[in-house]
Amino acid sequence: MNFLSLFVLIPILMMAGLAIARDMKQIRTVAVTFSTLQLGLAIYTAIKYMAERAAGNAEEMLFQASTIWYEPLNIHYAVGVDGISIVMLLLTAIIVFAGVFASWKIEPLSKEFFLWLTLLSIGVYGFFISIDLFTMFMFYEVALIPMYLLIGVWGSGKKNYSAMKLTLMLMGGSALLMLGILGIYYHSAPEGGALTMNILEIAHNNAIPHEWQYYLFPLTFVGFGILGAMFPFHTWSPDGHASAPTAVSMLHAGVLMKLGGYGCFRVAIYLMPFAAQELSWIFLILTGVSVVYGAFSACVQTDLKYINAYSSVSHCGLVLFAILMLNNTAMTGAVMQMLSHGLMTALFFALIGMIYGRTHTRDIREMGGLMQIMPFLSVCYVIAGLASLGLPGLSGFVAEMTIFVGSFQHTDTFHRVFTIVACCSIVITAVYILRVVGKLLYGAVQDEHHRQLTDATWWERLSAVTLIICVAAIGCLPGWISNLISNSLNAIVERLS
Amino acid sequence: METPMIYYIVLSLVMFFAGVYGFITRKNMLMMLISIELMLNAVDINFAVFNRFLFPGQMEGMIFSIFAIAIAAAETAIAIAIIINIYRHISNIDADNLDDMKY
Amino acid sequence: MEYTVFILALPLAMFLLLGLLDSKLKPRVAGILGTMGMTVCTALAYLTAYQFFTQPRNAEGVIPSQVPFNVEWLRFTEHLHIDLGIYLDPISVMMLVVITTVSLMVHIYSLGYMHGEKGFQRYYAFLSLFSMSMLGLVVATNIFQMYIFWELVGVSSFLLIGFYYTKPSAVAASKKAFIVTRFADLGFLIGILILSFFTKTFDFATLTANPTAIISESAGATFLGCSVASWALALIFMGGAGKSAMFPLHIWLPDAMEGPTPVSALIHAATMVVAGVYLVARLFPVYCVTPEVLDLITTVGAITALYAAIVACVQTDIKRVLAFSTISQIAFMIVALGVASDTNLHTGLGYMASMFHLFTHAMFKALLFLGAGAIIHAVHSNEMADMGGLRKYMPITHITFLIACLAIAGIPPFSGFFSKDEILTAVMEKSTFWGVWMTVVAGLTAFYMFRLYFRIFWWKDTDCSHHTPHEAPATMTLPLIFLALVTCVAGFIPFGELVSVNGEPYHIHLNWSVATTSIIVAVCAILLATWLYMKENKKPTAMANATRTLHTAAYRRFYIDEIYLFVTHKIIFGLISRPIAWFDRHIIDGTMDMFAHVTQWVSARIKGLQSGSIQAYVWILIVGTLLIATLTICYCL
Amino acid sequence: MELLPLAQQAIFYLLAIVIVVCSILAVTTRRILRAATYLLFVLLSTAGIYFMLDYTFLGSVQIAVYAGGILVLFVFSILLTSKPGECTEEKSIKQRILGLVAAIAGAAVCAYALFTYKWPEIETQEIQSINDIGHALIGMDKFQYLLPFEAVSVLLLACIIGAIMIARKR
Repeated sequence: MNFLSLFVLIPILMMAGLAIARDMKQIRTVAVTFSTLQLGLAIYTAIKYMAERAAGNAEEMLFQASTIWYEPLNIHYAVGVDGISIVMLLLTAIIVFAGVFASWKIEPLSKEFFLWLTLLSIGVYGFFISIDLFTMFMFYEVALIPMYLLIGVWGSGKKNYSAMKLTLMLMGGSALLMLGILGIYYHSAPEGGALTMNILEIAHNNAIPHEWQYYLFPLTFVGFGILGAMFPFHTWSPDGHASAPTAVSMLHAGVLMKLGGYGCFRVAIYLMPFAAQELSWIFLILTGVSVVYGAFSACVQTDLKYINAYSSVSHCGLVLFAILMLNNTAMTGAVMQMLSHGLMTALFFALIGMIYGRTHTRDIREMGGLMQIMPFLSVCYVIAGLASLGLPGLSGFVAEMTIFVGSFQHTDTFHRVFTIVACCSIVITAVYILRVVGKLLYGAVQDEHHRQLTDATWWERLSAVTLIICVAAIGCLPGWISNLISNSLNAIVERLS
Repeated sequence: METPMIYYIVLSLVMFFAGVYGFITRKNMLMMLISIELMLNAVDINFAVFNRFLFPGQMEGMIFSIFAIAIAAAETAIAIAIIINIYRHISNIDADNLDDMKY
Repeated sequence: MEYTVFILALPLAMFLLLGLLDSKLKPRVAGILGTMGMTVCTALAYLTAYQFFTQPRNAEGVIPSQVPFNVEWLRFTEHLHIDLGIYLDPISVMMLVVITTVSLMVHIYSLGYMHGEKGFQRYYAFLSLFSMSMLGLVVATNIFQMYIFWELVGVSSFLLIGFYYTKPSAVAASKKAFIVTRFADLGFLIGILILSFFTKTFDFATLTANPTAIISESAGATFLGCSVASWALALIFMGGAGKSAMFPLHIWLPDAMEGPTPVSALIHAATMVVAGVYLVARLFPVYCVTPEVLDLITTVGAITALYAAIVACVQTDIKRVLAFSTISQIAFMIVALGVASDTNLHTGLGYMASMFHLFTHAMFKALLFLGAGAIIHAVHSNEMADMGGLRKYMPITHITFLIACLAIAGIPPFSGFFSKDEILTAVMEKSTFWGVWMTVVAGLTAFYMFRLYFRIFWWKDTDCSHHTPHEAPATMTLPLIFLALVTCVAGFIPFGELVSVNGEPYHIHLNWSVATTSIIVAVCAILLATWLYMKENKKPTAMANATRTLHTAAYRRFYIDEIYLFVTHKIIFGLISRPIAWFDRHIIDGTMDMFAHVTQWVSARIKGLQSGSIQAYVWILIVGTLLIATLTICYCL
Repeated sequence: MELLPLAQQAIFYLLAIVIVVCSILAVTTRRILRAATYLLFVLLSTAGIYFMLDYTFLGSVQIAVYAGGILVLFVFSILLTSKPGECTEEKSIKQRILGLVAAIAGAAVCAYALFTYKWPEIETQEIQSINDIGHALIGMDKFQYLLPFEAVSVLLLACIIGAIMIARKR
């Protein structure tokens, strides 16, 4: 058996373990053990991948394996990874690990919570390792459905509304995607050839007629774009994130939204390069708008999670924006931004969850001076904020700069002008981040009751520190990860030229 | 066999649409049931007639009629049981009053 | 000279050490640790300077620049990559000396000044972070490395201004400083993008070796009537203007005085704020190919100089006066760079003058701020009204402050005289108009500095019954004395031999006509200040009343802050952000919700068909069947 | 049956008139018991039609099941659910006219289809005996219907039980 399947298998075993766990202690033991295993596996995969590459293995996807499971449509369970998937797998493993600690005291129904969370992670892992369109789509759906329950049952605020909205909008995206995938399937081979769902084979066949690409590209791009919070289909994100419990917000903003960007690479751009070039300008406008628009919206929000959700809209907009630049550097930046945004937004949501768990409010007008009360959490929040506004030495800077420099290398003036527009977001980001930091952490204590609150517990510290270390590591030593991504992107970029 | 087939069919046609008319204009459920019986009967005649005139060597039509009659009997029995039950509950068997199961 | 890496690595290590061990260390230990680190750093910087300037010159008489350390940090494309390295040339070595010296003084001074403050370790950690970033900025081998450290100094400045984070004014000031400079940095970034797009490099050495590349590569592309090259360089200058507090991006600097005074001395007077000057100097050969941008630089600098000088004359908070004086002095350097039009020794005199002034100004301005710190330490107030007659209580501070004032006023033989004279000479040669303008500003400088001096040390004899001001402890006076000595002798350093526009040695000679004029102007201004402020009297008030409108306007800094407030709150928040947020909630989200509502509405309507009335169903059945039948008959038969 | 063609014709017309008149009366009369009676006439005449078609078995079933069984059920239920002499409520005249129009339109469409369709001419053949019908009902070969037959028997059983269950007093 291919070892990549362990990414799916370990969570399944974890579910089994959770199912027989009897009390909170056992549940935590199982969750920690298995999430550590996943993290180990992800690191092992990354190392093995780089060793293979160093050994001169030039295959597009490594560690491939394939088993047919539905003959009539030629659907395979096909797995394989390249640099982009490796990065995404690492991200997922880190966030799941941190998420477990962030939901140390989740109540009620802790067992069920972890079960659903694990199912969600199965979907995400499966999505990243699949190279068969249908299997990929299936895992995508597996990742979406638990979301509804996780928000609906363990959420806060208008959770029913949010859960319903999120699920329906994402399902709408899936519907477009399904159409797109079927369309691709029926044009996957030249006249008379065997139709296939395998991404690599489809790319190799290069048989999708140009006039069909005009339909299929928007379908798949918008389908994935909805998950990537593309303007104007982003409104599920603020409500959804605001209502979701901490670990779910982390996983959702951190990983699930990246499924969108990843899908855009793997399916929309990679399989339909012609339409990507022809139609990119439309989506470029949309994503460029969402970068600035999200940042402006974040400036006037008062709920911490809303601020962060709009900031995610802005940052994820940047991911799609960079993808559409269709050159290697910008796309590398896009993947790095996915990674960086995943980590720092997870950190944000974890910290917001921890603060909310203490103060029972997320309204920044009702809080203040938290630096004096919970210094650890506040310092972490400042670090997350600085990462978000692109401080050098933290991951946000590296990603954004790669995107901006890459985008600006585009030969078309229109693209360059739009890059400058997108650049403006870094100032606005600074405005809303500092607004929160100034209001929430600095200044005088607003509510005297808050003085009794305690600082982070060890598991919360562990969760936050893990993420901060990753953010700083990428920010300080971006070279290896940038090379890893950019080498894998060559295949995609080659198809574009 | 001088009577042409079309005569029979027209006969059943009249019977059938008399049933249709009755079904949509009567309120009383028993009356509606009677209308249904009329329609069923018309259909039975058609089965038999087509069998007799178009496929004389076979008996599918006739057998179908037999089954239809049997099923009509079963259906009537159940329907009447239900009607009686409804009558017990609301002392009335007008179809207009029975819309609790809508939506 | 590989050891130069440690000049950066040491403060970084200190930052990590002090930052991570925050409350585990005793404050005293943290302070001494930080200071020792900085001492080693300073020693290394001096060693570097010594070795660098004493190395043999090449055939043209130029000291060859060196790159003792360079690693690729992040590769974008084939040509574009960010390196982290150390680039040593005269100006970067000069900056190393300035930064480490001032930083060391501030480290020592803070041991006394910040004694007993909450967050002492944090303070030293931030100081180390700042030193590291600033040093990294000046030794940058490429423009992107500079941008990286540029941002880092920005954030350390933010952290240090907001050091007293429970004070709302400090929080607001730190926010303002960060956002304004961030806005300027946006220009810088865009400038870098444009520049690198055409020249295909970030590297300073490559850029300056072939300065016309930007012109030739952009091939006459224009935008809004100006060439793209001009835009790129103007935008880069915008970044510099933001950091160096040039009008109209200066508004953050006076507010930044909310930070601890030593921080003001280090960051907001001596080092970080000259980063903009340094940036222009670094790219000077490139700027030379776009004279229109240099003109822009001159104009901006001149306006700023006059504006800040006027405002400084009426401020009552001593740190504010110093802040505006800083702005004005930096504007001098900027003007000097702007009037230098070419890379030969004569027309490029302004370059040398600017760097010279940067050097001397760093020393005496740090001295002024540290002296002000000692005064504030003693009287616990920033306001002139609470001071007066302090000369008796704080003799050391008094003398050193006076030396600094004389230096900044341009009185020989103090350092400021020499550098300012070079600047005025350079400006005069370029244009008489700006020359006169700058001389007037120099006079104003002398006036407001002595106004400050007299208001603090003379004016009246304070009533000290409840609290006697006392001289600062040795940790604070030692740096004062050291800096005062430097101020006295710095003017005699053969600066032009070491730093000049093309690296060839330049013999500084005083232009006596300019020098005499400026001395006369300065002395007149000092006399005026003496007449007005030596003894407590009503003349200043009377003058203020006579020019009420002007005085108020100057006191309120010509309402620039109000304009900014209006733009940010009313326009950005009120007219952009809020409408966008509303639009998002009600239009975009409303549309999405509308889909849901329409679905519900339609289903509520359709469910009426499921009425439960059998006869209605039959009706629909009949009508439907008839329709289908009719259609079939009409079309198929 | 060796009836004269004329007689056969005459009987057909007689039956036809009875069927047409009685079915229309059955759906228009306001007395429900009368409606049941008219239905009886219709059913019996239908049996007559079957006899005319030489389907004697079918005719017998028609009389036994319909006329004998179902109608008795009707009469019982009518007597249980209405008082003697009571007239059933009718819908408004408008609805009745609409119903009439619909019925006539339906009939017209069907009649049009019937009359325009070209029926194939088929030679008359010998009619199967009751024996054959019996074999067909309980045989298992092709064109034999044991399974439906058994299914119907189970259905009837279920109906009996179900009807009792539904109609019993609780």
